[in-house]
Amino acid sequence: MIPTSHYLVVSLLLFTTGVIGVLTRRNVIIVLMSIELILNAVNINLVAFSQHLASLDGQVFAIFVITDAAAEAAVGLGIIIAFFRNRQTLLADEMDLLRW
Amino acid sequence: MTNEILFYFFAGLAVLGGVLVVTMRNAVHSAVFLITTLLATAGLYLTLNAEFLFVVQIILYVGGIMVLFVFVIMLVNLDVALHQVQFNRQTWVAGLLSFALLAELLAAVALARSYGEENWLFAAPHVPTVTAEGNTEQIGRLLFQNYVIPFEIASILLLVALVGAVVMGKKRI
Amino acid sequence: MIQEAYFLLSKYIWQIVDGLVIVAIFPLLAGYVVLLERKVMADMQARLGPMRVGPHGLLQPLADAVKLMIKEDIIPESADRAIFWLAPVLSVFAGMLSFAAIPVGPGFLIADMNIGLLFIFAVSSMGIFGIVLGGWASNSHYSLMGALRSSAQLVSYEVAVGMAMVSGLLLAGTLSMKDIVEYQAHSGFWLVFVAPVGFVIYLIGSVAETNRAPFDLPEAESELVAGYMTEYSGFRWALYFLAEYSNMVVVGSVATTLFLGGWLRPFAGTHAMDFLDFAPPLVMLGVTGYCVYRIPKQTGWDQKFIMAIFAGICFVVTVPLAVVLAPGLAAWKAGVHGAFWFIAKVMGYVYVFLWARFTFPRYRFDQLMQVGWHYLIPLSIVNVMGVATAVVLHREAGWNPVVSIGVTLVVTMLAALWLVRAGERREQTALKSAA
Amino acid sequence: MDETENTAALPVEMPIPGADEIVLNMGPQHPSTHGVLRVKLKLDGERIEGSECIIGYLHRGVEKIAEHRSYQQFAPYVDRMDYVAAVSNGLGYCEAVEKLLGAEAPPRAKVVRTILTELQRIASHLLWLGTHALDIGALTPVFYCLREREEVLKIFEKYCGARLTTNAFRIGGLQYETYDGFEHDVKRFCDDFEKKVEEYEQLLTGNRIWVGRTKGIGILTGEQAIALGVTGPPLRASGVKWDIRKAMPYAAYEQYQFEIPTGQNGDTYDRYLVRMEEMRQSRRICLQAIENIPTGPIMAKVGKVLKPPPGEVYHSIEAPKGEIGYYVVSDGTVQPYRVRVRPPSFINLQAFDTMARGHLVADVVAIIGTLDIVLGEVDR
Repeated sequence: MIPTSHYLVVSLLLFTTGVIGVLTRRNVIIVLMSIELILNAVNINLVAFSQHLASLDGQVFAIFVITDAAAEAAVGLGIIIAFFRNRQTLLADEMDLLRW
Repeated sequence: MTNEILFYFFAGLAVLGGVLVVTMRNAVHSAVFLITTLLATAGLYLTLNAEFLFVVQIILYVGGIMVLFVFVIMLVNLDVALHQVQFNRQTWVAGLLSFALLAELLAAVALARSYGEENWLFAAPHVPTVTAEGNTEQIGRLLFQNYVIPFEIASILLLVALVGAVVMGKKRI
Repeated sequence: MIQEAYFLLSKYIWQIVDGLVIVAIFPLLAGYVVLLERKVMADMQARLGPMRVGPHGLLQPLADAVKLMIKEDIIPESADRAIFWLAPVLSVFAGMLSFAAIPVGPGFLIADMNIGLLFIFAVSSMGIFGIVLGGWASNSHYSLMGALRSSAQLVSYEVAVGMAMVSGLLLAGTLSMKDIVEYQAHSGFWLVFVAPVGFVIYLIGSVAETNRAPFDLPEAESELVAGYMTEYSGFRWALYFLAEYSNMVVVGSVATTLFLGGWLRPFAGTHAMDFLDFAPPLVMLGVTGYCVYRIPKQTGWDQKFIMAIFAGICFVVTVPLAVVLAPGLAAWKAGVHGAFWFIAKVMGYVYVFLWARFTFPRYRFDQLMQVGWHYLIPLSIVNVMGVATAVVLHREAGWNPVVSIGVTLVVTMLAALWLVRAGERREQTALKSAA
Repeated sequence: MDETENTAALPVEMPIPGADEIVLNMGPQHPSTHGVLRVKLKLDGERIEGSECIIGYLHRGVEKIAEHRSYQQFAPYVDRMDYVAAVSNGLGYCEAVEKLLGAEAPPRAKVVRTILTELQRIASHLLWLGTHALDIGALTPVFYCLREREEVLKIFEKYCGARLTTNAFRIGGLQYETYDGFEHDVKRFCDDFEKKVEEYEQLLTGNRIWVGRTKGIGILTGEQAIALGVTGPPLRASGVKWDIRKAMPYAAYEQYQFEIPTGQNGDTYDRYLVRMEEMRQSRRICLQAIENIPTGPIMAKVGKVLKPPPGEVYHSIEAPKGEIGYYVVSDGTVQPYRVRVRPPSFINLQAFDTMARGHLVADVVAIIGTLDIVLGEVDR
């Protein structure tokens, strides 16, 4: 069996990659995708611990996280579409007005 | 043996895909690599005996969320975007901080070895208790019994997101 | 290490063989489904269809395959090469992977997964990417529009199809494809008789899922040229075609397993109907006989020879179907006859697809979405609730199963009626406001 | 979601969600514009806000050619305008020149002309039905329609040797006597045809998808139709009972009983029904005509060289697609001074914008189909 720590390391790497993406990319869609990466990393952790502790609560939580990711993607992409329609840009650092 | 091979394969694929998501210039390519990562993660769930989550990951993440992503990327497809600078000005700082975070967290995992009573994190995990019910049935039971209120709240969240997305997508409100 | 590899190999040898068989047979099967389609279409349209390559066009699929393979491989100048390459492969991959979980007969399946049905559902939802990415990578507006239409369509109809599956699953109480069939064998009823509304929704939804007429908007030739396939040619195009026909076979297999009793013979539990066991060898013998009868009518020795080969193939299939009828071979009989009945049912299901294609005009995109969102999805939700109620009434309240199912069925049908009425009213007001 | 609304377009310009209006080109190389028609659509999302039909890709200068040909020499050219209804075109031209000459075809010629023209109407409508259904996505009717059309074309072929551009009539009557068994062939066709129309109607008339695709699409009110000069089935489907065969009878039409089918709503579905009924009426006319073909000469005495007196004449007949009119000016020489054709397709096409406004892009296919245009005639 693979020790749980291995899963933690994979999850960490994914998490950090996601964080880097969120912090450095200018394209909002890629930023959103990086957030999905982060959520995914969290899910790996949850499931790994679920197995580690022989309890399924972790997996149930992972399902909630996926639900949340779906909701976030829907609203986030809706905002992106609305924003793009008004400004014709996708760059995060050009989103500098609080209203339009 | 098979499990190890599968784990390292999927883990490597997931991390590689993740790195490429962040570094690709074209958003569609990023999305393709994100799909790779998500599928690899689904594979990791399989090695963790979480079959239901494996399927949920593919149906919801890959078949649902990522389709939405690709859809939106294609709707707002801009050739201009490809020639713009892809990384913002705080890249170096952000990268450094992120690596610091990574180092810190890795250290935390590594240190756990010395704090644990019997290095529990590094030992092979508990063998999951084999029950007559499959993984799917157990999760279903948990979701609809212990976690029924969070479940309902999640459904309301989805409803709100649905309404929100429709409102955002509307041309004229 | 080597020992372990050997152990693994010996453990999974049958799966590997099954997998190879599927990979080998599968394109051929899809090719012959195409031939079937062309023949059925020709028959319905007062034509003959392919007649030139082999007797009655029997070698047409091979000729088509060769022709497509030696065609020039064109990649548009401005296409995204990597994704242009990846997309059709992804499509075929999704189609083929689904076969891993399909039980053709008892013991005749690659993997008996305890999440088999969900696995197929998940894999087929991945097939969307083949279409979407292909349309995007072509860098053509028609392709992109076709791809967007198709992704919207597939995502919408997946909900209804999933719900229809749930209505079957509620009754069977398992996700394993094998157990679903065994439940039907055990209960004595195919689920189509218990959850007919679910079956109808699945039928309609699966036509839309496979992008077949009258829901073939993504490739509507009079509007979008060829949709996402516009820029594809040669072998890549053939891969898309393969994927489309394999998806037809997959949804047919799922419907057969879930609603039509999988490998079970009609009236499997009734001993009075055991004479139906003679049907498979007799049918195949009949086909053999017909082939033999047609041999002298072919022109040219080569055509006669090919016809004879086909007669021989049919006969080779007939022999095991007949031999297993011998007493003492019951276990073999279940497998061999199971495969026959399964394939027969799948082909029947596919025939309905073809029939619909040549009969109906095409929906407009908004009408298609309307059918999905205004009729199928609400009805499928009502149906799931109805079936769930029936299950509870039967298992918890101890009602007679026929009564509980009948009552909920009536309620579901009333809801369907109401939906249709509401839809008609909506249409009429729309017509009035247009006029 | 609203994104989906943007998707089913046929853009040449990519629909940018922000941009409210896009201009979209359909054709001239598009599978469902029935030839080389180019339609420029102004779209709001998927809704058509305006349109422009750009024609001329098939212009061959037919009218100009007439000025350099003798009257008889020009007759084959009119067949090449509406090439799916060549007989009707020829009839209109021959009668126009006859009018100019002051001659009249003998009764036998008139009846044969009537029969052939009505058969041509059936053939033209069949081709329309098949392609229209194909555009809307019904794959099968086209084969049935072509099967029956084939029978008509066989009769043409037996009669004059050509199937499509028949040049069946001559100025002053007919070139050929009918062949042996002509009546029998027509009768057999008409007898079979009754059942075949039923067959088409079974496939389409009650079909929910067909009704959904055609009902309420491309509405043209009677006033609009008259104002736009629309003729033929589109006019009658809008409820205007106008048919030149009744209003200004030509050939032998006044001898026969037939109805003028009309519609109420003026939508694509009504036009479909009107054309279906017209095929039945044509069959009825053929059956009546075949009963009693007068004997006698088939050619009036018009002479070998036609030199009509100076003057002008306008003559129009009811072609399958609408009123086809010929305005012929003679200066007393052997060649016409000017021939102006009033092609029904060209004028019916003007209604496209009115009909398409407010509909979706996918309906353009249905609307072009329902107009039953032939680009050879539009561009001439």
